Amino acid sequence: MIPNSDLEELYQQVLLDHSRRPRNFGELSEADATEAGEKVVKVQGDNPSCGDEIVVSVKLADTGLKLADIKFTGQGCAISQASASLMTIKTKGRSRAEVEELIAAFHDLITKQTENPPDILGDLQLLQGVWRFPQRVKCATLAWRALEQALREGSASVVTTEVEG
Amino acid sequence: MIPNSDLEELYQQVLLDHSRRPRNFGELSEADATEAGEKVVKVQGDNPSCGDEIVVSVKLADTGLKLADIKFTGQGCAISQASASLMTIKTKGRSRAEVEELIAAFHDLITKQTENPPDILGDLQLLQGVWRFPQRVKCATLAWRALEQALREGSASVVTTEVEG
Amino acid sequence: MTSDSVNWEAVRADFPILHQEVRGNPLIYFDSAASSQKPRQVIDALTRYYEHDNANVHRGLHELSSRATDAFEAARNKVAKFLNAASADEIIFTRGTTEGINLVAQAYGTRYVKEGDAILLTEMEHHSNLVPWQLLAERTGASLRFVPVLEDGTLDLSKLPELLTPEVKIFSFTHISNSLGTVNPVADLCRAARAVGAISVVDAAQSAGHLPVDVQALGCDFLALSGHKMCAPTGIGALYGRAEVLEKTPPYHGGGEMIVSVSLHKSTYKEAPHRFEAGTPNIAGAVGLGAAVDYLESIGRQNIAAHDGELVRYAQQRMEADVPGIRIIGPRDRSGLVGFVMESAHPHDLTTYADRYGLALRGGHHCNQPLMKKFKLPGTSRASFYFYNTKEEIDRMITILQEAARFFS
Amino acid sequence: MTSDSVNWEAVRADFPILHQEVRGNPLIYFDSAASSQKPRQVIDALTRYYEHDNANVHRGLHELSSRATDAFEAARNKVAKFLNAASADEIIFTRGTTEGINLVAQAYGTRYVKEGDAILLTEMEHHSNLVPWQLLAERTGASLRFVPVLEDGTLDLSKLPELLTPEVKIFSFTHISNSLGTVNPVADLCRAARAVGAISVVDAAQSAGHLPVDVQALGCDFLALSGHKMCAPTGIGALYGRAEVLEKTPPYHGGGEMIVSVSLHKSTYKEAPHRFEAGTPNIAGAVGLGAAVDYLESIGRQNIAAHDGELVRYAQQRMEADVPGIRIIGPRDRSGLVGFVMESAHPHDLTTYADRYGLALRGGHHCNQPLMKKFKLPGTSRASFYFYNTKEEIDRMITILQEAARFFS
Ligand SMILES: Cc1ncc(COP(=O)(O)O)c(C=O)c1O
Ligand SMILES: Cc1ncc(COP(=O)(O)O)c(C=O)c1O
Repeated sequence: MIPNSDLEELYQQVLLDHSRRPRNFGELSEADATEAGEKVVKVQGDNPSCGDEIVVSVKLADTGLKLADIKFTGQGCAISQASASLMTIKTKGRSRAEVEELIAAFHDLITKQTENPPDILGDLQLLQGVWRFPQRVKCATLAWRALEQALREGSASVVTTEVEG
Repeated sequence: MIPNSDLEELYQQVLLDHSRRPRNFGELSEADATEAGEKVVKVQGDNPSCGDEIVVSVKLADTGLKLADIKFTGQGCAISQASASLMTIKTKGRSRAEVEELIAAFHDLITKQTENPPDILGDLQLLQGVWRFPQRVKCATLAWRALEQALREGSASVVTTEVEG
Repeated sequence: MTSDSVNWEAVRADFPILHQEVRGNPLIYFDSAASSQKPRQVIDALTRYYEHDNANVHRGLHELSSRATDAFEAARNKVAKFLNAASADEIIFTRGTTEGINLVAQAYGTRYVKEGDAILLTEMEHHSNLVPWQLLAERTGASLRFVPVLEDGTLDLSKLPELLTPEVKIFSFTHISNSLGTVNPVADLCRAARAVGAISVVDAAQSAGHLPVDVQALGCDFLALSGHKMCAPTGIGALYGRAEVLEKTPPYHGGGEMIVSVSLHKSTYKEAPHRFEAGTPNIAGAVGLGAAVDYLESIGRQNIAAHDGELVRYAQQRMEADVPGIRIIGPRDRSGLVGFVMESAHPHDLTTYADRYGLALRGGHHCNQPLMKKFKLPGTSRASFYFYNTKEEIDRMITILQEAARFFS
Repeated sequence: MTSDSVNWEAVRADFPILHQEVRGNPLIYFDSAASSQKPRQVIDALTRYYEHDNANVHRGLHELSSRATDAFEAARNKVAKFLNAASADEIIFTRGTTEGINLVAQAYGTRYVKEGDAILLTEMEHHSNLVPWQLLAERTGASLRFVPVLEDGTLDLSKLPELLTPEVKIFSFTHISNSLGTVNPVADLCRAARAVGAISVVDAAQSAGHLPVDVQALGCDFLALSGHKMCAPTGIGALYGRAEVLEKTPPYHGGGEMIVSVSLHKSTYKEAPHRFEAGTPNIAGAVGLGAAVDYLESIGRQNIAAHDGELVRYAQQRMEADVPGIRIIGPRDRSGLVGFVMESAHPHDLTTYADRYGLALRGGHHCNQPLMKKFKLPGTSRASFYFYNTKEEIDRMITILQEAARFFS
């Protein structure tokens, strides 16, 4: 069979590696919020059409202005797992404003053809191939939607909500 | 417009006359059953698709073996009214067996092309044109179905049931 | 308003079915209020879908499934724009108006209507906007109330204040009466409903394909329509539900496509509209409805309404002037249909007569039995027009009615 | 049984959609369990209906309305014969299997299931045969029970005696599992249900178009099917209900066509099937279902079953022999579909991969979340076959799967 360049762009070896050995895999608990102004928020994301599930836990510091720590657990396809893994690496330790900028840039990256992706994306550019597979956008954004929800809920203490991908 | 022979066969003047001045129009009541072995049975027939309604009352004598009297009330199209009027004329005073023969012969008459209709039908042959109008068969049989039901219920005293045309 | 900008002859040529003879006479189809005919554009959309794109929607990751899903959701968008809904998520695909109203009665009604509450309807409702509420009233112990219809076929709005009280939880009424042609003041009625905290449900079966319908301007909470009455295939319709109301409406049917997660004993449900669309939907039907909406928009609903109006005024005037013994039922100011009785002939006999000359009328109670009883009519004959009909067809109808009057008298 | 008497190539030529390329590769449609493709004969039946006979049914006295009514009722007769129902009055037209099961749950279930009663299902049910019963259980206070599924994908019938007790009012189960391919012993299960006074409901979504289904031989009380899975249009299905059971089932939806008489506060309802068909039905859909039934009968369901069987056995054998790291889920003796997992690739990734080579597989939970959980699977990939598929297509699938195994490992 003739190799398919779209597929090769989508499933780069580094990406498959992230999906097989996801980084920051695990959960945070309330006990991880030790300092004043810290909160742990957990959000579960489901993709009902395919069954992918993810739980993103974040520790917010500075009364919500900083994402001090982030982990995820879950199961799903290579795209959703790699996307979650890369997301934790790129967002951990950043300010809320930076994270929001990343979210927006990432969304553009995977939904439209992008000539010069912004530098801030770094390794997230591994997911650039997704834009040619509109049905897989939901996989790539599942963890991100949970993160968005977690930021919105930064005001409550430990909450678990569900978002639908 | 060119006259349409099917219509002219369907709506003969005598038939239209029956529909405008129906014979045996009225109701029987329990009080009409004066002798032993007599019963009055009333059946309401509805044609839900067009709203025609008819009530057929019969007085059965000889414990159901004879149709001593018959009347009807109701409203509806020319076909249903004329059919009911002609039915009362042809069945009044007949034995149950004769009435059943009439019912069968009438049903054949209006549902298929009949070369030599049986003599017993008499004036009912006015309704022969119906067979070319399958949607109107329900109109022509409404009263007859009520009559059939009345014969079946000859065992109860005064009952009112509904049949659907 | 005039509709001169449209080439009505070309439009009529889009409808293959109209160009046939029935029993040696040219077909005159005056029964569009029962079901409209379909333009080639809609029939072709179905064929194209089945020949190129057919697959199940939503759950698939392959090409045909994507195409089917895109086509299906594009149709939802078209319907949303057609009705000026705030979002496509406010459009639920149904089988038709009847299912739409039953969905509201079952899903919303069962949850929010209690014993002692009231449901307000009008005396001119089609059975499809009456029986579902009778069933709901039976289930819940609520009562039914009715806005009376006046002799002239309009609603007696003077009775509204005493009927539309805070016990009323749902006010459901038709936009256009299918037997009288009355056009009800929908926006006023919706406003009155909201003022007492009731939701409003609009039966748009007769209006959606005939005049511009803007759910935001009308201010309704639900609005139900049938595709088959507006050039779309049979078996597809839409229910508009205002987002805020849909959000708090529990599921209707259970099944695939409407769930977030399922375990053996418990499930969680998706947001609207998918929560209300269990199972494989009528995908091709929705695509056809989208094509019908495109088609109607290409003509313009203002133009359609103007054309319908010209036809009905012409018919009314000629019937009154030229056919002896005819009485027209309903208000003078009416949508594109005219119900009438002929002194000498029962509606069924007249319909049978007309049919022999190729003229398709409807005769009977038009699923309005209580209204017919009120008007002491055994039923009416109805001629209903759509934009593909012509004045020449009306002229021919007049001749047929004249002959019928002679024949039956 | 062999299916040599059929010219399968000619049959395949009846399906316009199959003769296209997807991304430069010939389309291989192995997703018929989700929705089947339509032969030209069915597409033509729709076009013919809309171009010649379209009108509303039942209420009309004019020619088109008679033709539409005749075509609609003829379709009902065809479906009745197809299922060997005792009478066409036992066939209710629905949107599909999901609506059929919801109808039973709502109309029959609400009346006859009470607190303390039980509803028996199996662990392999599609969400469409699970969620409606969860909703019914919630409404009534009844409980749900489940026949377990064994490791090999068959039902654990040894548990039946303790589960199917007199508290059970309804036993609803699938004929063929859409993810495992298991063919359940329907007649035995129906007999067991009757023995404790429960009614039986059969989900025939996956069986009706694939093997002979005889409701009298099966002895079921209800049986639901989807047209779109058996060559018919979308938006149409049928629910068989045994006359005796239908008779005592209260109405489902309220509206036109299902009533005998209506007054403002009370209505009386027609007999089955019309009592359950409120509103304008999917007339063209029913006509298309009739055409599909004719088409399937012209090939012969024995032949279809034999052909499906040959394909699935061939696929199974080649997958096990020639593709590394594949595990097939479900019993060896299966209907025409095969669910599997590939060690190195998640089902969605595999489906995406296959799609780029024109191969339409389905990947995911197949609306069987509880079953997937039980089997500890994130989902499966599924190749489902129908009589228009070929061994050559399976050969090509094997090549694609081999390449995928290499690609993802
Ligand atoms: C005013 C009105 N409401 C409801 C309906 C029911 O529509 P449908 O039969 O398409 O569900 C009709 C059409 O018959 C109608 O005219
Ligand atoms: C076993 C089974 N039951 C029920 C359904 C639901 O059928 P539909 O979506 O046509 O209502 C399906 C199809 O998805 C199925 O495979």
